[in-house]
Amino acid sequence: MSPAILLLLALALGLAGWLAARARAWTFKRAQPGVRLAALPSYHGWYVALWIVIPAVLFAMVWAALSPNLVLQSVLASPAAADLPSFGLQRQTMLAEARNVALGNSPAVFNPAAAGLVEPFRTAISFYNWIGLAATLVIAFLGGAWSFLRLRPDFTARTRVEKMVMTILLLASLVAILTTIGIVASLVFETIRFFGMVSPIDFLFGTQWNPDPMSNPLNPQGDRYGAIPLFWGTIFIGAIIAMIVAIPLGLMSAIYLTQYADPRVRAWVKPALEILAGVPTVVYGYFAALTIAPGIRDIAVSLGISNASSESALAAGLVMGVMIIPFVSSMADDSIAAVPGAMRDGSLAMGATSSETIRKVMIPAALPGIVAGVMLAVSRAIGETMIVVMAASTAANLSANPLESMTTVTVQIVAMLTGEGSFDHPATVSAFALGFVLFLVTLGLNFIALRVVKRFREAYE
Amino acid sequence: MTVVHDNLEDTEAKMRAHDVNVFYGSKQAIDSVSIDIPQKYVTAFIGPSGCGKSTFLRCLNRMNDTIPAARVEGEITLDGENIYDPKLDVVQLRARVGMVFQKPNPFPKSIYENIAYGPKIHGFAEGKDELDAIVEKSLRRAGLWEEVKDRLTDSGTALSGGQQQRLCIARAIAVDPEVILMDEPCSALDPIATAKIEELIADLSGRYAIVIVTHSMQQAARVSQRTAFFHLGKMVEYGRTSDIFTNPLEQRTQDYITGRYG
Amino acid sequence: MTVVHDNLEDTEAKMRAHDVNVFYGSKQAIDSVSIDIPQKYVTAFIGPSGCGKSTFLRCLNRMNDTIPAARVEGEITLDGENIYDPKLDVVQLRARVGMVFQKPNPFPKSIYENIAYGPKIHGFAEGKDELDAIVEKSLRRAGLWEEVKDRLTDSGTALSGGQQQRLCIARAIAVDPEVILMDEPCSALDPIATAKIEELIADLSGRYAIVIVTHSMQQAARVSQRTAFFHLGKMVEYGRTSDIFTNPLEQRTQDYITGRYG
Amino acid sequence: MSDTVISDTPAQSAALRAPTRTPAFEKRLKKRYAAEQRFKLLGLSAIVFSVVVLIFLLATMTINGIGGFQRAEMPVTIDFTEAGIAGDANTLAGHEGIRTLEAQGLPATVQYFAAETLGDEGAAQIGTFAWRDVAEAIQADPSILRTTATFDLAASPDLAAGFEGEGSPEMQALARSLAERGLLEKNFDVGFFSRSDATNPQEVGIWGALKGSLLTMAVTLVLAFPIGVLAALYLEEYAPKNRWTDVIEVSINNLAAVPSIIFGLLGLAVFLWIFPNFRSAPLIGGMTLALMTMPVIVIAGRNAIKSVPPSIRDGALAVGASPVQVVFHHVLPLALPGILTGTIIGMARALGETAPLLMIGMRAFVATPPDGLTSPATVLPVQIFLWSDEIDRGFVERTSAAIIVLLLFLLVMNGLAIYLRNKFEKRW
Amino acid sequence: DTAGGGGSRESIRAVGSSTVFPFAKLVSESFVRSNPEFPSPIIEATGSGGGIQLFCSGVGADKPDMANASRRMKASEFETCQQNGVTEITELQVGLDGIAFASAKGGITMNLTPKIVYEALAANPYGGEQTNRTWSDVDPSLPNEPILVYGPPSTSGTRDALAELVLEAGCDTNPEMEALKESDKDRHSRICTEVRSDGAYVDQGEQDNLIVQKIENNPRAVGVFGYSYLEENADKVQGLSMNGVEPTYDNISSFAYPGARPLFIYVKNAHLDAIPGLRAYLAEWGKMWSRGGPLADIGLVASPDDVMARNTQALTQFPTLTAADFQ
Ligand SMILES: Nc1ncnc2c1ncn2[C@@H]1O[C@H](COP(=O)(O)OP(=O)(O)OP(=O)(O)O)[C@@H](O)[C@H]1O
Ligand SMILES: Nc1ncnc2c1ncn2[C@@H]1O[C@H](COP(=O)(O)OP(=O)(O)OP(=O)(O)O)[C@@H](O)[C@H]1O
Ligand SMILES: [Mg+2]
Ligand SMILES: [Mg+2]
Ligand SMILES: O=P([O-])([O-])[O-]
Repeated sequence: MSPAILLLLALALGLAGWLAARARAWTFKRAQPGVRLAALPSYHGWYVALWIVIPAVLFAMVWAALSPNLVLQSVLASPAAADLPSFGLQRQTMLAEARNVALGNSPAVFNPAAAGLVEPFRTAISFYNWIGLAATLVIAFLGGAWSFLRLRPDFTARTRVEKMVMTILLLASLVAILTTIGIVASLVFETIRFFGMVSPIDFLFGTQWNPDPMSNPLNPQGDRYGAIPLFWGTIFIGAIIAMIVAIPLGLMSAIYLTQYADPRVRAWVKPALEILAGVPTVVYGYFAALTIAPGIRDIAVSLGISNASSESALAAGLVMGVMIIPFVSSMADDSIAAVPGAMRDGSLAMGATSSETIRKVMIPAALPGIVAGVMLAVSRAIGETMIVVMAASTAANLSANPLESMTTVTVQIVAMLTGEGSFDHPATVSAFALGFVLFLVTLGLNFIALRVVKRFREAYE
Repeated sequence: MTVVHDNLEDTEAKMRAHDVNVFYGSKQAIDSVSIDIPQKYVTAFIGPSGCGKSTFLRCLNRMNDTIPAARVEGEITLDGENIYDPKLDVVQLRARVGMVFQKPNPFPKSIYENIAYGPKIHGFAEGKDELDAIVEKSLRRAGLWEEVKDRLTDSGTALSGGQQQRLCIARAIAVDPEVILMDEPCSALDPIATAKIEELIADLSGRYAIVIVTHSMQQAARVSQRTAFFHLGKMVEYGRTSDIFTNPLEQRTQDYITGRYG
Repeated sequence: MTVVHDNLEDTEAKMRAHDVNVFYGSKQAIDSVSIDIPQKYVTAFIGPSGCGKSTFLRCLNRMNDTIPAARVEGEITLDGENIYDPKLDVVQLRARVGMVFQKPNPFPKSIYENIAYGPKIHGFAEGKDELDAIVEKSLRRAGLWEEVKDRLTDSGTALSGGQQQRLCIARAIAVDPEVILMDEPCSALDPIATAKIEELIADLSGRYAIVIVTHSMQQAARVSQRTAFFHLGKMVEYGRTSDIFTNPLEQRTQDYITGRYG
Repeated sequence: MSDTVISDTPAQSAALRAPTRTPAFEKRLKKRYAAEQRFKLLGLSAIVFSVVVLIFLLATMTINGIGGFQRAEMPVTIDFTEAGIAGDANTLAGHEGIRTLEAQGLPATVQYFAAETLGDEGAAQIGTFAWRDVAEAIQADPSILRTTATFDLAASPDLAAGFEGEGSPEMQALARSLAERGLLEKNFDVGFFSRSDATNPQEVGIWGALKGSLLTMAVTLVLAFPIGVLAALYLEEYAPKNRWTDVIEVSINNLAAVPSIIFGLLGLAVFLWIFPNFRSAPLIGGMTLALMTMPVIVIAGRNAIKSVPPSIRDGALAVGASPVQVVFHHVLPLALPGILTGTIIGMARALGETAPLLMIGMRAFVATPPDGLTSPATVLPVQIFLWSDEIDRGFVERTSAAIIVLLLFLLVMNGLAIYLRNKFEKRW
Repeated sequence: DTAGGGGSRESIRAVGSSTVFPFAKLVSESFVRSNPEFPSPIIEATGSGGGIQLFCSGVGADKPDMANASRRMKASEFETCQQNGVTEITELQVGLDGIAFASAKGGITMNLTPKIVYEALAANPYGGEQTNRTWSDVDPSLPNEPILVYGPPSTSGTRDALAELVLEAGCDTNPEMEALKESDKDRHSRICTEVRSDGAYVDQGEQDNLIVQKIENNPRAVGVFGYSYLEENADKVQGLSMNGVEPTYDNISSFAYPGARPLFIYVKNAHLDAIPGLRAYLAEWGKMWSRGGPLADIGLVASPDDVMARNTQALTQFPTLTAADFQ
């Protein structure tokens, strides 16, 4: 029985239980007209329904995981399975084919040798289907009966249903923790493995990044794993060039929009900025690689800078900066808005002009918020992947010339992991160490920034 | 409609409002108010909440310009010049007509910078020394000097509420205004701080034309020489403070000061 | 410490508080208050702002439970049952002790749904007809039926402030409470709406035990039969309203009602 | 008030300075206003710059992309009665059909008639798979085997480039001569919306990637929306203030800012470790993106829930509603528009996401649309990334066309979010 | 489960050479359109070396069925395969290719020799320090332009072919090196095949397309990639001659061009019956690799007739590769 059908069945049983329990509650009510039930009849319904559905669904899930194996065992025990090849993959594929045919997912087997298995599969599947069905029914019935028998006029069904609901809510919020644990665990585990192959000193302080995925994994040549050029490239593109573009433009946009712009202008420009923020990074990357990077190289060459690279750090940084503008602008917007109007009034009442008020009072007052916003923007920029993958290069260059090509941490993560190299090789695993560094840095930036913002908000509340 | 007492000896009017109406969008908040604000006196605006005191006060230095929905009609003059004349410069106007707000709003800068801000932007001081002098003088006049002279670099927001309010007054004084408007300057303060501010207002009153909005009739009686009573956007009665409180000519004024409503 | 007048004829006490203390974190907001709330009378809580009237009122239907920092000590009974008994169901308690808030807070649903909500969740109505009847009865009792009967599907938030407040009272009545708590129900309303609500309270007073917090002594005098005066978290004096206002036994009560502070 | 002393005479006055009425002040004022204007202009130019970049970007994509919705095709008339290809609906149906036609020499037939119509040189430039288009048409309607039919067959990429005025001079000349005879023209390429990835830019389509995106988004939505909303409700309405909830909160805030590629690493290390055979599958992609989207929904949800005024909760509690009833009867319905807005924005972000999907193998070449959540697939942004690496001029247009499609989707989603936000922006 | 467990898989998976990638893609497209009953093969470009590494990591559903390679499997790799249980492998030569040196149309032109390339690109030419910055440093007759070569990474077969067919040949023009080959094989191969990493040689990852784009945008850069890319982009880039021989179809087909080399696909025989459609997919290769066939249209140089015949036969017989084949 497919899990979906079992699920539907459980839901149908739940509905039946709901109706029955509600009817039962009504009979209590009719039996003693003056007396209030401790809970609405529908809660009695929900109580029984949950007691039917949750165990049945849990069972269905377990059964869905178990039954294929049971079916398989019984098929393997059948005589038709005797002449299955011993090679695992082929064996599995034949079994899978036969099962697919038996389930009606495909019309026929490709491998004629598997044809004989279809019938055993059919028998076994229907046998275990019946068992599954029966067990689901029994479990649903037991859950239903047990809960049904507990119904009384004074039974606090609502409280119990609500407890179950609360448990579900709590479980949902735990997913966030699980995700964090998942991230940290997967990064830490692989990073430790990487540091077993390459020394952390070499990795963190080396200045040559040139991993060779074809080298002998047992002799990883630690001096090829110096990540300094990557860190530098990341900072240069994401935290320097991009910010040189994004901070002034974002800040000035926010100032203009909040302090000067006509509401009608604002009504159009704000969504336009939001569109700029909503453009996928792969589009920015394409734009950078196709339009900006060659343009910058041509300009540089025409200025006589002949060694300008066509995948310059500048191109990637500029486009990344443009991508970040709306982000900075909205953070600055929020921070400026959080400054009490009284500050502004105070300054205006002194006879300051708007720009004096903004520059000398509003911005300094909003500074913590703005700085935190910039930190978040930096964290975003250094974690940005597609723009640099498409517009920066893979060459690890330790240079301060924006016209040269540089690579970043994210580019290297993509490069190391899309080659599908072997997971035993330090070159592949290095991606996780890089990811871990990236994670820690962005985490740190975000953590500090969020705290600063929070304190800043509280200061003005 | 408005009763103006006739025993007001002919003081020089620093500001004059004539038939002023203020609208927020389509809602009228001030209904044809005319009043002379005398030189060198303290004028108090009293009236129940929402009657338009703050609105009218903010007309006097065009702070209403900052509210997009607000629209002012009528004429207000400062030394005979119409302050709503498009040719008139708001910046200059606001430097001449200072304002102190209900909640103390020092800038999140040092005490020194708070005071120096106005003189600096207006370019009143030629050098550091001159600026220092202005700061000291203003703080002294605001009666704050002794309390803060050793910590001028501390943040203005680190002061107590009453000190902050005096800082704001000092800040207003620092640009040498001709009129000072105060919108319920003591409502956020405790009685002791309030007493200090009232003392300060008394000190300053000879030097500037001062207009103060207050909720407390006692305060109006203590600090002002003239009182205007507002009700529902109209100015109901205007006269010597002593007369208004002891001898109001209007029933509504009488009702208000005896606590029938408000 | 608390003066309870001794001429209170022995009315049945609907609710009894005994030695109630309330803390917000470490701050004590109510200090050993004991009081009997009589059946079928209107009891007014008066006192200066921040004295704990609202806090105490919210103890009576455990609305304080929603404030995480709040902690209640002592005993409060409703018909002899301790309402802070862990076994007691708060939901049922709140259905028995209804509450009306300072600012009218209708649900953003239709007028009908506003009233029907309580009866529905408590299962008071078997069908649509019964529910209709409850809605009509509650709106009639709240004196709102004539005004809204033709637009029961309009949103409750589309009514005027006074109507909204009567809607909230109707909503409270709809679940047939035994006690109705009102926390300054008229402070957001204009005098005409206030008058209507006061009338309504008078109408309802024979049927329910009503407790009303008010800032206005006039209002307390108009609507209540019993008055408790609170000050700094303590109940200073409790007695017949007429006695409290004409013949207070405590100096602080005297000071307050004659306007010395507050 | 009787004890208050009222004085009618002001204190001693002092001489008035009038520093604001000096010429020096006026002069400084002029400068200050100039500075004001400059500052304002600076702000305006920042805005204008951003808007211009946006317009430039959109314009570049549109100009490049419009051509991507068309392809160069050549009309070829085939007289099947002469060709000797036979078959009926039965024999041509299903998997065998194409092979039957191939065995009967359909490729040669097409080539022959192409040469008839276009000349040998032209016939050499019909696409490699042109006969397959004919075969599919025959499968769809075997009756045409008894007639003469004209097919618009895709030109080879070289010829298409020649038609654009690029590539080798011979091709340009050939294209010109064919075009003059009306034998080569650009037609709207409906197939672009029904085909999948291919080697040849004339043969590519976005349906495979689009379907992959839709499947992936479905998984993301089904996982992230309920979990996000329930978590938001829990945190905002019920969570006690303790260390645990702090941990949850900090995790969510940080997850919202973790670079997307890290989620890719998580998907690779955890999901693909659990399900090694679902590499490249929308299921894994959707799960990875769901983890990324969930914090966005939680944060938006919490803000929406927070903005429901407490007085509503009080009102409901006071008539005896339980906390769960308060939330599900009142808070959730009122917060829903805000939650939906956040969800749409989160989904739009997920739809445009590329990097994490590269990590879990959604970049492989797959020639057919995925037929389920577990079959290998790619998604629209990854397809754009892959095509952007192709050099053929034809791919530039196709890439831009795919970008236009993606941007349209995102515009619609963001527009919907903005609309929802404005429509339901309530002030209580 | 026995050997190679990990469940079953429906689609064919091929990894490996980026040179073979476009051909494999085209075959795959043709395959799915002729055989709609089979799911589309999944093909990834990981470089020949990377692909063979994966291919040899075992049999089973989570391991690829095929490796595409732009060079022959090495004996050491075969060894690894055997150790990991990939014992039965069929080698299919699908055609020929050449490592082409190219520059943008109108860009730098040179007549290269293996010796020049070696001296320009070696990390330590003849064991000494690499001091050449411009081509004219290598040979005064060459243009005075900085050496900038975009080429494949170490996972790539093209890189191996570059090392073997060009660099080593250039290196061995020096008799000392020739001698070193006998005395110290390791040292010889390090000196002769290691490529400089100071930026003059830029490894572009497994994306030959990108190399084409890069040199198209930079007239002074030289790109190294498979001949098919050169042919496909003949309107944008030009081939540089080697030893005076142009990289053309005929010169490669006749092995007159020094960089000519065969292209292979490797199949696990064990998967032939396990993966639905694998045989049909291989048959599709056979249909398309002929001279003038669809693959030739996109730049594949057909194998000599005898080789083609042998491989066509292998498509049905699947002869197992043995260690002896590597002697
Ligand atoms: N920004 C505004 N937009 C619209 N209406 C406003 C605005 N500010 C004030 N009002 C309205 O104008 C009227 C007068 O308000 P104003 O603040 O001047 O009263 P007030 O006498 O100062 O009251 P209070 O003593 O409470 O400060 C009120 O009805 C108020 O609601
Ligand atoms: N949620 C809370 N957290 C902490 N302290 C509180 C809280 N609510 C009230 N308080 C404090 O408890 C004291 C009593 O407050 P309460 O609201 O009961 O006063 P009140 O008499 O109703 O005043 P008002 O007339 O202004 O409504 C006050 O000092 C108040 O600051
Ligand atoms: Mg005011
Ligand atoms: Mg209160
Ligand atoms: O063909 P390669 O990708 O291995 O160079």
